[in-house]
Amino acid sequence: MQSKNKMIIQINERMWNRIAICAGIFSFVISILVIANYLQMKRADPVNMKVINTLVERLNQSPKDEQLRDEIRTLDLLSRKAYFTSRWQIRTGGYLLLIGLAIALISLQFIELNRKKQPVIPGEMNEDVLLTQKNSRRWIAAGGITIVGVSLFLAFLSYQELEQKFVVAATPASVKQIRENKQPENNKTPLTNEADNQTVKKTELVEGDTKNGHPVVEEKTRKAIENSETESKDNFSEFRGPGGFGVASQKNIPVNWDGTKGENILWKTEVPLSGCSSPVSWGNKIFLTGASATRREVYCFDSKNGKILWTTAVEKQQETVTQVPKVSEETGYSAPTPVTDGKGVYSIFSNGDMIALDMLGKKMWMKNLGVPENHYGHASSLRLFKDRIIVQYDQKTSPKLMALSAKTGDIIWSTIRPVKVSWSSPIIANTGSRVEIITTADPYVASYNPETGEELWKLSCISGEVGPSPAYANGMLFTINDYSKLAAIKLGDQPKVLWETSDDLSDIPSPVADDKYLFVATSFGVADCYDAQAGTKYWTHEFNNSIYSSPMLVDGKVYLLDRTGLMHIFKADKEYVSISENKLGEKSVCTPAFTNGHIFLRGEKNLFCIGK
Amino acid sequence: MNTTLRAGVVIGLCGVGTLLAKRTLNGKTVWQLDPSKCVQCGRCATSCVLTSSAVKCVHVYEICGYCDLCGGYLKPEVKDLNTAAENQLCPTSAIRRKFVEEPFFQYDIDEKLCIGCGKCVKGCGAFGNGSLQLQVRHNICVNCNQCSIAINCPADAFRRVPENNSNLLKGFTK
Amino acid sequence: MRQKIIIAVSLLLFFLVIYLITKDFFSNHAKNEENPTEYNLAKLRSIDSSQFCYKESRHFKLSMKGLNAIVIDSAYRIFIAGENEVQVLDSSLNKLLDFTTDSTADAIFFSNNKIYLAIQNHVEIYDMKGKRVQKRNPYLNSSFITSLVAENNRLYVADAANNVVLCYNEDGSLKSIIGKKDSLKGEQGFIIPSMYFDIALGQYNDLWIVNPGKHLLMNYNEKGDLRTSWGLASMQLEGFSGCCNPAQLAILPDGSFVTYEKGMERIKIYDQTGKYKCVVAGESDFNSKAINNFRLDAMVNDIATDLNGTVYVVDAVSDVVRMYVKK
Amino acid sequence: MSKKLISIFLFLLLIFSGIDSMAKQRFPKPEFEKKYTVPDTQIPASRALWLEYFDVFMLVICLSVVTWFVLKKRSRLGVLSVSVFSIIYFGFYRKGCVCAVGSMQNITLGLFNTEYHIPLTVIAFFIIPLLFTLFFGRTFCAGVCPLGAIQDIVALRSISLKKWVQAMLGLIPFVYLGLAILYAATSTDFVICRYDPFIGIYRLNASFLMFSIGAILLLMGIFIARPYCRFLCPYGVLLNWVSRISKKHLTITPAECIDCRLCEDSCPFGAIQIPTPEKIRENRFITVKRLMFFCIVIPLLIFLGGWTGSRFYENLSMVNLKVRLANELLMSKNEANESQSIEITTFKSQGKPEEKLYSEASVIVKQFYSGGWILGGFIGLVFGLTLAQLTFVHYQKGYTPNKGTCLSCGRCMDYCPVKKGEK
Repeated sequence: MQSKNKMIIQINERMWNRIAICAGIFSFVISILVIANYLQMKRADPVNMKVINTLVERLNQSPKDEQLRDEIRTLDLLSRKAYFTSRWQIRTGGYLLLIGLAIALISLQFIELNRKKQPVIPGEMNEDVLLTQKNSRRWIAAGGITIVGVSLFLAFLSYQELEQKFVVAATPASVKQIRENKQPENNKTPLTNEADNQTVKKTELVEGDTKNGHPVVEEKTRKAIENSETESKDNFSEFRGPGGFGVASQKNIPVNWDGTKGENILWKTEVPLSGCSSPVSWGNKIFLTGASATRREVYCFDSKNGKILWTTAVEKQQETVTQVPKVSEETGYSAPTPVTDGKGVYSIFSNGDMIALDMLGKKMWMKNLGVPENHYGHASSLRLFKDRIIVQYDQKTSPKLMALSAKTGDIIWSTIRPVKVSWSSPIIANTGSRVEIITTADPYVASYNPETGEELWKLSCISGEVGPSPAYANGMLFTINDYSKLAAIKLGDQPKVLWETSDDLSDIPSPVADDKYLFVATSFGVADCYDAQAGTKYWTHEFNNSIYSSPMLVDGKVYLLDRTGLMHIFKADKEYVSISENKLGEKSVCTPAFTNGHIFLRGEKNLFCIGK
Repeated sequence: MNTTLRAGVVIGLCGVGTLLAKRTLNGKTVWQLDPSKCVQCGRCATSCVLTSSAVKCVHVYEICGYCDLCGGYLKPEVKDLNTAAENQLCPTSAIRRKFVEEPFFQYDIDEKLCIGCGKCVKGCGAFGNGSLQLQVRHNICVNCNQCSIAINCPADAFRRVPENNSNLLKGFTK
Repeated sequence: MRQKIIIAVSLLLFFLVIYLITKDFFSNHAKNEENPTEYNLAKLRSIDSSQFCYKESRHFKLSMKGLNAIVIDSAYRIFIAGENEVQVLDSSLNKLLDFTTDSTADAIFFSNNKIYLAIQNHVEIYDMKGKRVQKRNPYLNSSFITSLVAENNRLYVADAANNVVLCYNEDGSLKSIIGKKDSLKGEQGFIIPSMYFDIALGQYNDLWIVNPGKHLLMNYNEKGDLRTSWGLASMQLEGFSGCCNPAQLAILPDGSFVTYEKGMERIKIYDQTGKYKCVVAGESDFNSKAINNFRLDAMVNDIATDLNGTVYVVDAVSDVVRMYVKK
Repeated sequence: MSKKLISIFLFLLLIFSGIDSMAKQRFPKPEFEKKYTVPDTQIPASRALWLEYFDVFMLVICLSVVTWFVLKKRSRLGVLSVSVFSIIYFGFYRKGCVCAVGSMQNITLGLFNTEYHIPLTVIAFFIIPLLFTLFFGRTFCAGVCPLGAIQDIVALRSISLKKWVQAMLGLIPFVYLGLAILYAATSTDFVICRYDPFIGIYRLNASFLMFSIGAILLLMGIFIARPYCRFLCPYGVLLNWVSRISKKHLTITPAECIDCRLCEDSCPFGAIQIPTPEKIRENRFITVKRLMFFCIVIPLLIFLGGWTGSRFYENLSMVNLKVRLANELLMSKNEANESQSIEITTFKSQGKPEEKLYSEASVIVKQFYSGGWILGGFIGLVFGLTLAQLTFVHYQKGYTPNKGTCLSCGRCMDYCPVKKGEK
């Protein structure tokens, strides 16, 4: 009986064994097939076949190619067929594999169950509990140390102060303000560096050109600094005045005139070629540029009578490609304002031509910076720092900021910066510890060392097609652009955005600021006044006309010219108090120059001198 | 000693259970995609644990224009408006085009073929009424504890919704 | 020995599993993952800059929200309908008139010193003092008026819900129905897949109707007879893209057409014969952030022209009016 | 409850009816000449709710049956057949989801995130196996858990591992548990579900990685029984703790052990405790010294673990989607390159303020910092306690299963020559 029973088990076992082996082999083969199929399907994904896509592209080019069309259809059909076949194969293979494995497992389990009935002969009792425990302790300790080691190593490798970074990136303005208060107030110092350097130049040119009644004491450097300062402020030598802050240190500027009746208009002279560039002055010379698609000219006017002292045309340069730059009607071919240092006048035109003329209109040097890829036309005005000319050349490919030697036109430094095309002009400000060139362009406000061109800092608080230049006063920088925001930045070693707003954003006029107030004008004819430090809006005034010209802050008054040529003069105060409104009798988009108690204003056709 | 511990564990478990049960919604929750957040990145097709994703394109007929020139069905710039392979935008030709009457066509989704890539959804949104929208199909979805598409969704469009309100289609009225 | 090897191999495999899991978990696999079924519309959407012949001269916000419809009269007065409100501005944007309406007007027109407003299913007429002169009965209660123009004692009303343009006499009586589906006359009717159905008055005060589903602009006389039509369905700049475009239409004083297409947002100019000329504005002119998102609405609510040829665009995303002038 | 539901339903109805009229107005139906009915948009329903409750019912049934087989019938064959049933029902039919192992994370998320509505069935799936274990030992592992069952079935040629290897690998589940809870608590991810090794097999559909992990574990499971249960399963940790104080438990012998040693090699999981003779009693002094040593070392280990965890927190937090996105955004700004990932372009298109993302991310990172301390401390504590436990020798007579690690599979019972009622 017993033996018979065993027999059955044995027979069964052999049978199960065979079944198990068969099923095992079967599963193995199937699994290999499935894997192969899977890999094949992965590699040649028929759903997104490149061949078909290229064929379709070709068909798009030659839409009437019937043969190609048929080819695509057949290929598409084939690939789909192949895809579905492999999908079916994998699916079926999966089921078969499962069945095979299940059979193998069941048979193996049966064998197992039967085998278990036979007693196992126990081996020697050789387990030493203590030794085992000791070993375990060691290995656990080793494992623990490994985990600690590996995680510390990885942590060390990838540590990047994430939290700190996020906190900084998300810091609200209030926190920044607290930090701000700790900074020493050292931004009231005048532009010592700049002025210092100018003294040297001053000594040479005072006798010759400047006759504006200011005594110049050459011996004493200290006084010379002061003089050169007033000198350069009196000489409205750059776009929006010294540094480009939109502030002129003039007094006794007329507040009433009428261009249509000639009231308080000292002279007006027709400018041969039109342009959006604004006048600059040195001594009794007023410089202006004008251009058409083919001609580019620099003019020098006599400030006393408006006579054109000289006109110099920029000849075609050899390296200049004859191509006419693409500009919009509003920007024109001569949007950038020239700059003068009393030795020469430096101009740039929309095709990248730069020319330096001496005070008599003779060419000093000339070069072409390459036709800028700028869809509205180059508009950024030149700036002067010591003996170099700063050019913000934000074009489509390799936008850069450059410093050119005023004497020779050689490039002293050139910093390529990853920004989009912009139309704003740089400003040069002494921020206390250093002199900085500050530029605005999508995506950031950036500052550069004027000596080396090194980037000092940048803040991404501006975007879009940046037209307005920044304003600066008392350690505060204000940047604005349409569709972006108005940001007030406290300068210092680590500039911080103090406040920002997005009401009434400007796309063309630049803002202007003094210690207390910030004035913003927009092209749709709205002007706002903010508290410069806190950002509270004091008032908004809607003018009836659009404004392209930038406001100027002169003698506690804001001069704001609208496009019809109406000059709105109002108090630079926390309430809007209009002083007067004066007609020019001509449309204008230019920013006026203030010099010697006179206003020089470029209209659509004429240059006006306004004074008593 | 053990009995006390046991009693403690029982009380603890029951406590947690009742605490959570208070917060529970009666019924169950399922994963769903919010079409208004969807950006058609194509991850629904690749991230689902199922090889043919449980996310499918769903046609809200009510807001369809039945156009001949369908931005969701046809590739841009096709010359003939027909069902030929080279004209179809869908990589798996899961959209069926059916003539109703001049000039209207009905578009149906063959869910067996749809892989949920959202290509047609993008086309329909850009050129049409936006009647093609992606949705999780709950007869296919295995309702994973953590949806693996949700983990990969860049638009944060996946969320758990109560089962009885699991349809987030836009413009759908029933 | 064999057992040891098996154990060693097994443990090795086990650690491999842990390694695989850890690596997969901590690595950022979603990054750099390209979309294999990418449908890249960027190329189609981009418009070559040389195609632009207009530029934005200015844009302005109003003291109301939800700008919906605009029209400019021969005196350059700007009539704008916004949320439950209508404002009239002069050419230098001084507010001349401001009055409220029961509901937001979907279309506005000015003629004979009367302001015509389309309010859902009916027309309301206001005088230049902002007083409602008349409230007309709807054609059908189901009507939905998307556009209206008035001319020479006639008022044309585009009813998108019923796919017809209605022509009214001055006294408000219905004169004729244009474009009613009629298989006997071979009139197929207007195909309006989405709620955009615009009409405009041409150079000679002739009536132009957009048939968006067919990508056609159709010219009708007041009896409802089709005189001429033109249009091309294409993704290219020359044609009208998408399922149902153009969504908005305006006609310049010289008789050329200004069309707005939704989906692939672009405003273009066609000459009097329907030949493509150039682009006024593209997607980049509007809020580019909104492009990717699922929208049931177009980005532009209405366009209009003035006698100078300036194109006025109601930007629904930024809620401003943009003015475009020739370059 | 039902009142609330009705009000919600009515509210939704109201919303939808509002949309209704708008949609109709917005999109006029084409005027079809022929009679044409607009087809309905099909919304297929998900699995019926009562079926979900039926799953809970099946869980209770299976648990009861297995417990009955283990404790009353002492039948390995019975346990095996329930295993097969579990594989078919909870595995292939229910596709391995929801399982008790993963439910732990839902519980954690439910506790930490009040907005998460945890389904009742999930709570049941978490609690019921624990309650059964509390009274009858780990019978859930024996044959109900589909993950365990599939491994149990392939465990055919088991080789017993050295005790120290087991001890060392046995610590991995604690780490896994800690991580799973950390990520569930921070609403980041369900790690256990993401790396569930056998769910792909049950679905017959998975990524290559998932399949390979499952296949590797099953292959090695032939020789090293139930590798996932013993060396990975985080739910096993909880069951282990609870099982130690279980009221009843599987016994190897139905009566009194006769120390025949027949069962010594029968357990593939090394869960049989061998009788310890008194003679190897260690010097008492050394034991006390060691105990003192651990009293100092355990707090030290907790601190060390916590500190390590707190250093590692950035790597931990980088798994979180928000943190990852914020980091990428920050990086992409610094690099200023054009090609951006889908995440970033999508984020930008949504128009959410970046500052908000950054502050949210910094909050999450902060959570992970404290989470890192707690996780590390927990792991340190576990290490310390395990080490301390290994200094004691548990003296006992006869062969008994280790109540913590025994999976109640019932293999050993067949080896015992003692019959019921015998002395």
